[in-house]
Amino acid sequence: MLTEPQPYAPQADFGTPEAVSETMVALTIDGRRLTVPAGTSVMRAAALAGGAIPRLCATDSLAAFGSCRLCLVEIDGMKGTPASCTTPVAEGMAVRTQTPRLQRLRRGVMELTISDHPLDCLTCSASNDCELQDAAAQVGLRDVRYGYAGANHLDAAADASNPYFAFDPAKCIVCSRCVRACDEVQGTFALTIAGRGFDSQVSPGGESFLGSECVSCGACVAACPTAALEEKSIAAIGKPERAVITTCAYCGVGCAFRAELRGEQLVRMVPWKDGKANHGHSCVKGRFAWGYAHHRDRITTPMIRERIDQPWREVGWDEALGFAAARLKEIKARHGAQALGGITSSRCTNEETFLVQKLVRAGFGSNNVDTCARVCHSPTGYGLKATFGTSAGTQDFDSVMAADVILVIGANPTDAHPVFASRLKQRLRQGAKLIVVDPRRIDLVRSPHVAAAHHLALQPGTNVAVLTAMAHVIVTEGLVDEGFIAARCERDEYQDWARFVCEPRHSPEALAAVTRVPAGDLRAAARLFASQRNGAIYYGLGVTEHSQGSSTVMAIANLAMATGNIGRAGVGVNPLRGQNNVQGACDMGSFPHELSGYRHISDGATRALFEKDWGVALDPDPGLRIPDMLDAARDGSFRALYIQGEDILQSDPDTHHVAAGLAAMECVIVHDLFLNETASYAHVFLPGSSFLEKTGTFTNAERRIQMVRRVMTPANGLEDWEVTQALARALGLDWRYDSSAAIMDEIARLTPSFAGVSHERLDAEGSLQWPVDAAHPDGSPVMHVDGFVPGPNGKGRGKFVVTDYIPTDERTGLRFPLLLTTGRILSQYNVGAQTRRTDNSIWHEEDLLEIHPTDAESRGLAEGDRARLASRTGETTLRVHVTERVAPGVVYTTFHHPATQANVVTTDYSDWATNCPEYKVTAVQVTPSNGPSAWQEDYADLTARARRIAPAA
Amino acid sequence: MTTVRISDDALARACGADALAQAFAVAGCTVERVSSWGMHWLEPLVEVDGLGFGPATAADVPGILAGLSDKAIGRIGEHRFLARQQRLTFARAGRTRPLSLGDYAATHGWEGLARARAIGPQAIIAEVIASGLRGRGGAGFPAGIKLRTVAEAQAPRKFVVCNADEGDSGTFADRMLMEGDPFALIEGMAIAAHAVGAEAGYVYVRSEYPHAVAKMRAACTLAAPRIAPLHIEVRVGAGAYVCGEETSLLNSLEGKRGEVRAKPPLPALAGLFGCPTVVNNVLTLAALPHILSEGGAAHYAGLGHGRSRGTMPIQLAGNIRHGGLFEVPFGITLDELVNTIGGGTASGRAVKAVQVGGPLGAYIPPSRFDLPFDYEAYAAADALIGHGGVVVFDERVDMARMARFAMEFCAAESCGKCTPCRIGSTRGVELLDRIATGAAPDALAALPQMRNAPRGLRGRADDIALLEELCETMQYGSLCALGGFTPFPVLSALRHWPQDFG
Amino acid sequence: MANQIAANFAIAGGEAAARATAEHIRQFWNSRMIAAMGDTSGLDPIAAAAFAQLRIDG
Amino acid sequence: MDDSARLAEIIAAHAGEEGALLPILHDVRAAFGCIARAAQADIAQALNLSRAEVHGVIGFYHDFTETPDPRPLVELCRAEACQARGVEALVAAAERAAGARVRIGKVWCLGLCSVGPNARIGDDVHARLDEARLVALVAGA
Repeated sequence: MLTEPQPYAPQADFGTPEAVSETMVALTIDGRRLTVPAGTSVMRAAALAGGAIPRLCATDSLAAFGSCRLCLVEIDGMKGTPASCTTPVAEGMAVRTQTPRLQRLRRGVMELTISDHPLDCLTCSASNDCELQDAAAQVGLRDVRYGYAGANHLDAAADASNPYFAFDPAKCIVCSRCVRACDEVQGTFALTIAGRGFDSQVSPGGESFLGSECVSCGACVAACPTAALEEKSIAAIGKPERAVITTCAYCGVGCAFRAELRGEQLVRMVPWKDGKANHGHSCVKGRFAWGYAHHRDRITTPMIRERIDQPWREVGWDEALGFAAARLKEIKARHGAQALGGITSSRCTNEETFLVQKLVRAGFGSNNVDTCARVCHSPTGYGLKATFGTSAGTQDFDSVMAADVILVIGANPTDAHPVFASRLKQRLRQGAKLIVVDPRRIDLVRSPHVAAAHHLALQPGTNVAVLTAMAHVIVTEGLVDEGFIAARCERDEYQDWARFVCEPRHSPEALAAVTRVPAGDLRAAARLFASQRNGAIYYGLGVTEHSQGSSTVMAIANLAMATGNIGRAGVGVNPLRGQNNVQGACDMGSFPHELSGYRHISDGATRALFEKDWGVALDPDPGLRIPDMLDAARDGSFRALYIQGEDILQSDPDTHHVAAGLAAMECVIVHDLFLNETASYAHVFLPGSSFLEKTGTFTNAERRIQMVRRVMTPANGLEDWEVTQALARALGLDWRYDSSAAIMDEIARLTPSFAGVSHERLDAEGSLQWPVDAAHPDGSPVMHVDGFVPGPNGKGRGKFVVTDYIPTDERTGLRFPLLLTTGRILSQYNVGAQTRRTDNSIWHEEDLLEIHPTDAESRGLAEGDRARLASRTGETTLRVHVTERVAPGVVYTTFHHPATQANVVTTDYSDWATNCPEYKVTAVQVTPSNGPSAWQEDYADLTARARRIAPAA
Repeated sequence: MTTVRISDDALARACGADALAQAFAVAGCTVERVSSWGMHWLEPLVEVDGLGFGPATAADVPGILAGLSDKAIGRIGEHRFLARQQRLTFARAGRTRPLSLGDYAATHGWEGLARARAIGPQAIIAEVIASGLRGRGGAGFPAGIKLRTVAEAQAPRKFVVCNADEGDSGTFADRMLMEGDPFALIEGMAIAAHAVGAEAGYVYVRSEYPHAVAKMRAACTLAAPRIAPLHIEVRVGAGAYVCGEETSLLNSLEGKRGEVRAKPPLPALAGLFGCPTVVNNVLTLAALPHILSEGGAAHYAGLGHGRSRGTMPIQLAGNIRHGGLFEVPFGITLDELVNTIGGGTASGRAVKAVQVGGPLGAYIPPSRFDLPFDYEAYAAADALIGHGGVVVFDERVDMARMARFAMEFCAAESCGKCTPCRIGSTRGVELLDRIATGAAPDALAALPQMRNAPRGLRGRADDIALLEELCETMQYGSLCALGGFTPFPVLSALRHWPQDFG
Repeated sequence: MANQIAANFAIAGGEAAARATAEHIRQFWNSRMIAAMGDTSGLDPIAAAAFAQLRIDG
Repeated sequence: MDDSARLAEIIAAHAGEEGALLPILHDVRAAFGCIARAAQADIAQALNLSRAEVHGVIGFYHDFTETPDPRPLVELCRAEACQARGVEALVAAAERAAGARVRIGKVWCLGLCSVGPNARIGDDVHARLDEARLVALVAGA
């Protein structure tokens, strides 16, 4: 892993994938002896020995294919000239890679390839960065003796329909790397070879790339050895000259990318093969949707205003910070520390998040700090801590490749966690079984070469009932892993739980009326899950964002323990975190009741540690959560809020409630890239820096801490942690961090699970999975291997928790007969602040309401009609998409566009334990509509006014 | 009432057998449709009480029934063409009704399978190995070793696949067997399946053989109870010569593009749907019932020449007077086949060349007609036996054109996966055209930007040298035999008939 | 909110449920929010008992 | 029965068959003369394949096309054995006789190599063709 920007050069490629074997094989290549694992190809062995056998169709991200025929070798005792990519090593094998005959053959093959290829290398966008060019040089091709008048594909039309990359078939050498990447790596199968023989051509199924099944993940582009599939930015800008390894700032998968630049100009983002979360794969967002960092909407100058009905005034940093500090001090003086609070961002780095909560606790003097991570994954923290003793998923992503049955509940990985979904699909194609629990028929239920064994299309809001019924089957049918429970879990609690789930009222038959899942399907799914060697559970916001979110997480943990699926590869309970640093934001002490490392604020010893380090006294009382802050604002006891990198107006439920709370405050400081929706209610706007402009760390869903590196100078001049530090200093705190590395040192000092983490170590090792401590000096890919984390009871045994199914108070009725559930789409990301400011909008211009044909028909709605979506809370309008992906009685939409504001409709019901909002269940009515709702029109007005910026004096 | 026997083999029907049968029926005869004896120049051949008449037309019916026809050839079974043969695989040819279970059982049908079941998998494999049977599809791999590999592979499912994609010009033995004695193939597959533990089998027949498809499907239905638990399904190709290559065939069976797979893995270990699979040609599988009969393996091993054991159904085709199916032990010479048995050319002109082994086989001049029919002997002569097709050309053939055709065929049938075959075959056609017509100035090569291109024309000698190098690239560089063997006809034509190349 | 918490602990039964509810509120609620509860008689009995306990414990 | 119902019936007939794509494509071609793009999407959906895969398979095999050609088809064998028996000399006459009404297809081998030149029309095969017989065959196609 590279610390400093490196000169641009392609990443090393060993030609064929690594072979894993305990058996070692000795052979000689060109007389050199070497030993490699059995199953290694001759090509890879030669590459490991430092040689470079010419090749075109081979690349180490794909299975050997053997089509280009450039890598021929001679092997003693073997007939002919086998291809080194498809020939595995054997004990005692003697290989020659360079003989006069091989030289002649390779040159002959290359001459054929070049006889159907343009010759304008110097004006080609891949010039000097082209494997074909390299190979031609390696084999010493000097002339194409066939001449230039023969049949060729040089007139084939290029396809530039995709906004980010173009396909030029004239430059294609038909090596099939793109087709195989789409199949093997991405799992979409959107590409094929069309025709045959000389007519063979890569094709997205005879359609345009944009119109095809392509999901624009970029795997084909990364795999292409020529300029046939290439980023448009390369053609526009030129070959990069330096590169920085960093971590993607979209979802919780945490893909490692290599940012490639010319000077300060980012040319492209290329997935980094050594990234342990993504192994060189990417999705359309991380790979291509980085243009927002340069979008004209970006604000790079601080702004202030006295009142929110005034236009903004651009000012210098000192004036802005001085203005903010003065207001904060004044409010604190007048109303006390409890009137102040802050919100950390799961989009920012660990270091930045840590500083914001430190500012609130040590600077403001309250524990009124909360995070957007609570509105998505706080039930994960609560539920896994209650059962396993620690608030995090148990596995690394690679673990899925050892799973035999995979239960996906309340998650839609192909859209929301696409790079992990690709691995999951690889495993399914290898034969693992899949159970999907989701109200919608998500793509995983059935898409090319993947089909769920069972899809339990439950009624939204009934996760606990479904999981309890599964537990009922497993316990009553004797499918429990008794050995595991005896060895690893609390006996009494298990027995309580077992008695509870065995009650007849928890049978699939009894609960079918509530869950609407046919009992037979549920029983079969439960048996399947319990019967396989390794069962893994993956879940997302469809589990947490419910009034029973925490109960569901505990029910999942119960199921995993009951079936013995904890503590080794291929099993576990795995939350798929929505945002890049949800895990980190939680780890860093962003919740009002706990300090970093999930230690309760009331714990004196922990507090003392921090007090000593920070030199202040800390309040032992848990602070306010976001909705509590908003309530308190309305009653006047809460008046100032510092919000870093979050748009609570759009992302939090019940927009009216959020707006009213914000409007009641006296000092709202928004620290962001854009004048977001929340900024309409702000008095101070502090320009933020994008992930490309700062150094720090993100922690992904598998607890993997990875470096984010400053790729370019911040447009606003400061990294976000520097802004927070400047605000703290304006408030009179003597903070003197000279780098984000120093902040990480403090985190490590104060947080046991981060004890062994430092930027230096991350630079050297690439990534670390916490806990990194004395017991786990190299981190922890899989947790709870030998025992559970010792809890307050100190015994380190798994705790079964009885999870009673308490239905939400949100009920359908005559007025609101349908249930609305919400989610995400592949090309867009959360509130869309980033992705809407990129060409990704070409795939998803607006939020659509998915509705079942029978529900649409009974309302007189047809595909594309505009509809009014109303709940008890509010209403909005949007166009409908009629589809059987949703069951009758259920509607679905995304929340990526502020013009739709799906959260105007969602209620303020929330998880009983953590307040995580119940985004996933809202009773609604859908009726035909002619235009935007009154609210949408008012809101458009309001934001236009609130975003005025006064002309410079 | 007279019973006449007329073949319903596709070749006989193409030559008018249906109309002839109809004429006999109208004349009040009972017509039995049997398989073909394989004496094609005599088709449609009519058998009345063991006496043969052919080639017959409706006009010959009264004469034949009167016993006065000039189409009479005497007793069929004693015909010279048959008398010289040793028919094991084609023992029933001409003698039975193809879909008659009764006829099959009456002619030792199912005896091999019954014995195989009695002696068990290990003994079956041992006998096949002992027989010396080698794959008849062209590669000549020992059939017993393949069975053993599949048998020893650990897998929940295994398959037996019959490669009936007989695409080589000049070959028709598979078609004749499937149309004439389909139960023999089914019995052979059942023996192989029993040996390896497979419960499903596929017969992949090319779509150019609609009659074979129909017969095989009917036969599979009739034989289903006999071979259970084995289930055999007939699948039809879709116009792709390359699907005769086993891995391409497997891809096609899986519903994919018929692209060739790189080996390893061998199909015996990871074949159809990734499972261990026996893939064998029709003639290989159809040889098993005889080999598994009591004493069959030893009998089989006792025949032949060198390492090529048993008999080979050789197909005499093209411009030959007595074309047809000729099954003999290995070792027979081309001279005997073409001149003695085949009677020279049909045109009566001098023989110029024969192509043995289909479109990928070498052209052999009469000066080499002493070559014994034997895998190793042919390989040593840069030739191949392939599927045993012998196509005779008379003196009018232009061997440069045949070389061009070899490249053209390869270009038309290349799967497109590997570079030498995909591009090389097209360049080969262009190069042979350039050799035939003389090089024209290449406008692009003449541009001043093209500093590395030679100034002036490339000469014929240069082009011949390039053709030879292209052939080397294709032969050693191609992924499968299609690109790898196309140089055989090209280079053999160039070597033996250089004058045809100008 | 307090009722919702109480409902989720109710399965533990009477006394235990009230204890668990109280403990949960102690862990996650700001003390001013607890104090602001005032009259708890309208609450679910378990929640009311929990608040009674919180007051005793201070 | 409308086309989509007929297509659904064909697909249903192959339910449970492993690797059913080619059998389905054969049946669809037999029913509709080609495999249109709309049908490809339905077949892909039914077999859980991508549309691109189905498209790629259709493009690989000579027997399958995406657009129909309603003309009668006479497939003339042009492989070596028939060449040796003089087929090339008949091609021009066959094409003249065909004009725009009949399609003269090229096929490599019908397995009747001792009695060529040979041709195929549907499932009927014809051997020992000379110019007159071939022209008559084309005229009657």
